[in-house]
Amino acid sequence: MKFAIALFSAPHSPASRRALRFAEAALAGGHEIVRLFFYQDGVHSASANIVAPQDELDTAAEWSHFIASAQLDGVVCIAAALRRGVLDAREAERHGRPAANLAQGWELSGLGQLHEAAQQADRLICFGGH
Amino acid sequence: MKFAIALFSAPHSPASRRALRFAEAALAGGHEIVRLFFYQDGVHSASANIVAPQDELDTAAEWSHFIASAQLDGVVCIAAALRRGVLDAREAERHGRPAANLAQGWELSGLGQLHEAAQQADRLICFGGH
Amino acid sequence: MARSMLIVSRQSPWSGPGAREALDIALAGGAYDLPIGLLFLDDGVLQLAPGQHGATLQQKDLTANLKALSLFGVDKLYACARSLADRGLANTALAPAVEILDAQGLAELINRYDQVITL
Amino acid sequence: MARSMLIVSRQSPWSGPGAREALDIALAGGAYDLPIGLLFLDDGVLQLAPGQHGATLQQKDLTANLKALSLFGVDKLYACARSLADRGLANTALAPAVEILDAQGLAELINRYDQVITL
Amino acid sequence: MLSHSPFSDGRLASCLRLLAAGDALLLTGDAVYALAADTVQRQALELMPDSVALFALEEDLQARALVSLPARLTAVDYSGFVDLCTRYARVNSWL
Amino acid sequence: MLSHSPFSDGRLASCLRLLAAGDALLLTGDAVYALAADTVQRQALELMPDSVALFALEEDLQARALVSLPARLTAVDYSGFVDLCTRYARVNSWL
Repeated sequence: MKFAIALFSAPHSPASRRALRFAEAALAGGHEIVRLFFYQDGVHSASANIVAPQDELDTAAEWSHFIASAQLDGVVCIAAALRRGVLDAREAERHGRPAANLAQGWELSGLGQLHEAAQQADRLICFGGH
Repeated sequence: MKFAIALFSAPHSPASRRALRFAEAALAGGHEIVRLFFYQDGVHSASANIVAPQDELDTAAEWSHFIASAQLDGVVCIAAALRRGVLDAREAERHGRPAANLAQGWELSGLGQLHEAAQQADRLICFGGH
Repeated sequence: MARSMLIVSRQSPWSGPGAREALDIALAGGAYDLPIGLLFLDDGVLQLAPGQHGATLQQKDLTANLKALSLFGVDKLYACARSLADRGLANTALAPAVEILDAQGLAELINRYDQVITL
Repeated sequence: MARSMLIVSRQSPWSGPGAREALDIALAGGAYDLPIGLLFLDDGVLQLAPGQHGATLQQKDLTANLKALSLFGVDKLYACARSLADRGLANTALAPAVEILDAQGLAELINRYDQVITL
Repeated sequence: MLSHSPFSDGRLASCLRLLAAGDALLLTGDAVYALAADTVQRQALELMPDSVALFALEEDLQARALVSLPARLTAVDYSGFVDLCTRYARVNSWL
Repeated sequence: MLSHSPFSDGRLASCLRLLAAGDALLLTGDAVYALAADTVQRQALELMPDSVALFALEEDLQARALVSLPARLTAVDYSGFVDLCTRYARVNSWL
């Protein structure tokens, strides 16, 4: 089955880890993930600047490794990311900000990508809140 | 009267703007602000990477201008900031992260600074939630 | 045939960007001519109260975004009767106009859509 | 004389870093020998339930932080009776031990402290 | 000081239980929705003892076009908000 | 799918009203606290019609040491969570 997975929570939220474990289990079960889409505070889960405490799971780093190793399509909503300070090199330059902090493997794009994924997928699964 | 002001919410939250307007009104009323302390998601209100939509208030930029022009002591909790991806140059280098994104005027430090401010102030005023 | 999506908006208009970001999903879907429904539930119904003005909060109100819905072809708008009553809006003229549904109507509505996003 | 601070912890132990960050304020105050009180209210009382283990969630549980409170001299611990009852914890042995207060006791408690942080 | 919607959240109820005589309640942000007519929350506010003063941030009332406000309510601007903080011995913000 | 504490928040009540026959409710995160014995929330779950299936994420039950669970409850791991999503026509997550 084809899944689209949307995440709306920051990496320190249990919902971010839950989405990641779900995505791993979906692949392990032989399913396909057509796209990961991060929206609202979910954009922080694609930040390369997160430094998790040593005794806590580094969910943002795990996300970045996961999409690279599984070669997944990872899209972060550009409007939500700008508002929350997660920028790729192009946006950082365009807006004169000091530093690009979008993690490897992610791409900033628009909400159309969420709808495109929802059209291609059999199920859209959203994770958010706590 | 001496105020210590603590903020626990991101800049897109109404609570961040409310804290800022309160701080401005406190100074306008002849009061003193011994310290601003940003904790939890409040650390995002000290991010230099926030790009507010053109038709919305840029609360993070206003905070940065405010503390510079009023020459206030602005402290961001270092543990909360690391966990949420707000880094100064030193922490970015120490943890091998791409980019320092702490806005001008702010300093990363520990929770002792919150207690010190609370000891010096007549009132500790906290802003958070929505 | 395109898959339909119901967006359930549960956020108040003044609690941060949540309500606007939910509307943006609906508007983006409309721009792609997708079959979109929009349900205002819980604090989301507060977006429909008349006479709000964000200028005092230095915030753009949602009026323009709500008006844009019909321009983008998003005209299936619903609100929860119970949510309106709990907030003292049972007898208030709402803008834009929406179809008001009871619990059974809401359950049926959700089951008519292929996908649901609640935020 | 040092000003006293009451920290009111309203977050569940598993909803993110909120509960831990509230405890950290208390521990930091204890480290400076300040007069600190800690009140567990609403979902915060869930931190006191016995037998929790975070390993399944790949999260450190709060047991160590709660035990550290007394080492740091934070020994004024309180919990709201109503919050415990609402969560089915009225007859549960809590760890660490806390003084359980009714509504009037809570109002009096708050008024005994110079400053309050609720989070 | 409260700032969350009283309809979606238990903060208002939890806070009301802790108020004592001589305290004041300041509603800001979505918490001012508790003043909306024909709601359970408005009733709860009206039933607070007279010894508890009730304030709301004016800009939040205006943005939400809340009218028919309770007689016991005093609206304040930011200057009034600061004054309130000086008049009461401590400020407990319900984050 | 629910993930918020049922004590501090109206999501559980709001979600329960929308469930229809043939639906399933999956509790994750703090939402599993609704299964705690001697609570109003547990009662509400027990009173759901039999036509609504009840699931919870096992890791969340274990972390919170929740015991004396309702007979109608089925605990699932992530593999079971994925299967549930394939078995039901749509998944509505209550963020």
